[in-house]
Amino acid sequence: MVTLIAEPIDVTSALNYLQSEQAGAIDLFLGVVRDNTQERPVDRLEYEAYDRMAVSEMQKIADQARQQWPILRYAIIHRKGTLQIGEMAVLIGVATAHRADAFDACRYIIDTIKKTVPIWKKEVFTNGEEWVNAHP
Amino acid sequence: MVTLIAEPIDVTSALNYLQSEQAGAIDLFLGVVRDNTQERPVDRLEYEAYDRMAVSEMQKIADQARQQWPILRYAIIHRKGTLQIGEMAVLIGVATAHRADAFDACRYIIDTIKKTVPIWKKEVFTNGEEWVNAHP
Amino acid sequence: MDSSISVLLFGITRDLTGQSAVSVSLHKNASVADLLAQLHQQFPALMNIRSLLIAVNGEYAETNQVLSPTDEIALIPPVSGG
Amino acid sequence: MDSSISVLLFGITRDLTGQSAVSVSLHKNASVADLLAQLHQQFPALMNIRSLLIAVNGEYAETNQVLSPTDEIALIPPVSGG
Repeated sequence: MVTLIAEPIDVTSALNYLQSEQAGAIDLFLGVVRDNTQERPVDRLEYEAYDRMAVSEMQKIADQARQQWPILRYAIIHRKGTLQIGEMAVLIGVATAHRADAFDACRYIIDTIKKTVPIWKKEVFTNGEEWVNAHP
Repeated sequence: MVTLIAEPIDVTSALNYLQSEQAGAIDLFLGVVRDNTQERPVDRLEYEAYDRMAVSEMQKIADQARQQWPILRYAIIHRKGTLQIGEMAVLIGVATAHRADAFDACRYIIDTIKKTVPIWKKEVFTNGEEWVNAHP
Repeated sequence: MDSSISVLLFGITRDLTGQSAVSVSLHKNASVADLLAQLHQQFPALMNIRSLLIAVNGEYAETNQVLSPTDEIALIPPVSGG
Repeated sequence: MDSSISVLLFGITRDLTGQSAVSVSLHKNASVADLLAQLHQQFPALMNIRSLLIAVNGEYAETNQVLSPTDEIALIPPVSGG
């Protein structure tokens, strides 16, 4: 399951979706908005996406992960729009029979999302704003 | 937070506990009762613990993890008693500023729990029962 | 014969140009590299961005890919999701 | 002078002996190794278990640790939590 949503991420629904009778391990990674980046206080984050491509790139990553690990269920949920401190920006959930696969696949998915999925994050500070990672 | 409980694990409470304004990443590992072990159908699992020592060994592991990674919050919750298929036996949650630490610490904690904490699991099959890992 | 091609902009490139899509004039059989060169000429501020990729119809494109006026084309600055 | 020491049992060792604690007679200044030898003699079925450790007052003990009658002693078969 891959989604890009404007509403808050519902962890309980995601967890219910991930459970199956064969699953012995579920690894759930949550990316949360922190209150500072290199010591500079962050007020909020604004996420923008090239929607159709963001979804298709996340699906590609999920498909690559399924080729590498015996994944029973997965959930990839990314927020867009304005997020306050403490809100979840992304949830990656992977259910497998054994735990090493769940950890490895979950980590692969979030690491790869950060490299290839066309989603952009602007940090809004109390004294300015900046698109993350845009400048050399 | 380290607990050994007879009641079902409440993921939402654990997640609320893990959140903090400095946390950018939360890794949550859930160990779930599967319906089979080496193809043999499992009806239920019975977890038994040497309570005082199980809690102190889990606390030691948490302390070791905190020495190795910059952990903001952690939750280690282990069930005891009878568990049905699909029920959570263990929840490990680690909140950190950056994701690599959350993954590494979470994995260290669950891997070490499985080696040192005096908790025993009996698999009850439709045709017999067996203490996991007891025989050569 | 030149043709005009529309390019979707996101994130910092949208902020720099003040537009969510720009029109670029390209010769027939222009490639992704030609488009990038033209964009840099039209918007010199793009030079300050760490990397720029082009997506064609929702897929990352190689620099030698030839563009068609019916393609959906997007300029992709460094991503920062997650 | 022998003294009697109580040993807590869990998991497979509790099932094998049918008891959640057993009493073992040990000489004064007996060690963890002595206790294990005595337990094996008293309950030969323990030989079939992959490994057995002793915890003293809630901590894993080395085989040369000397036991006291006031210690809380537990026999720890291979753990399988998580």
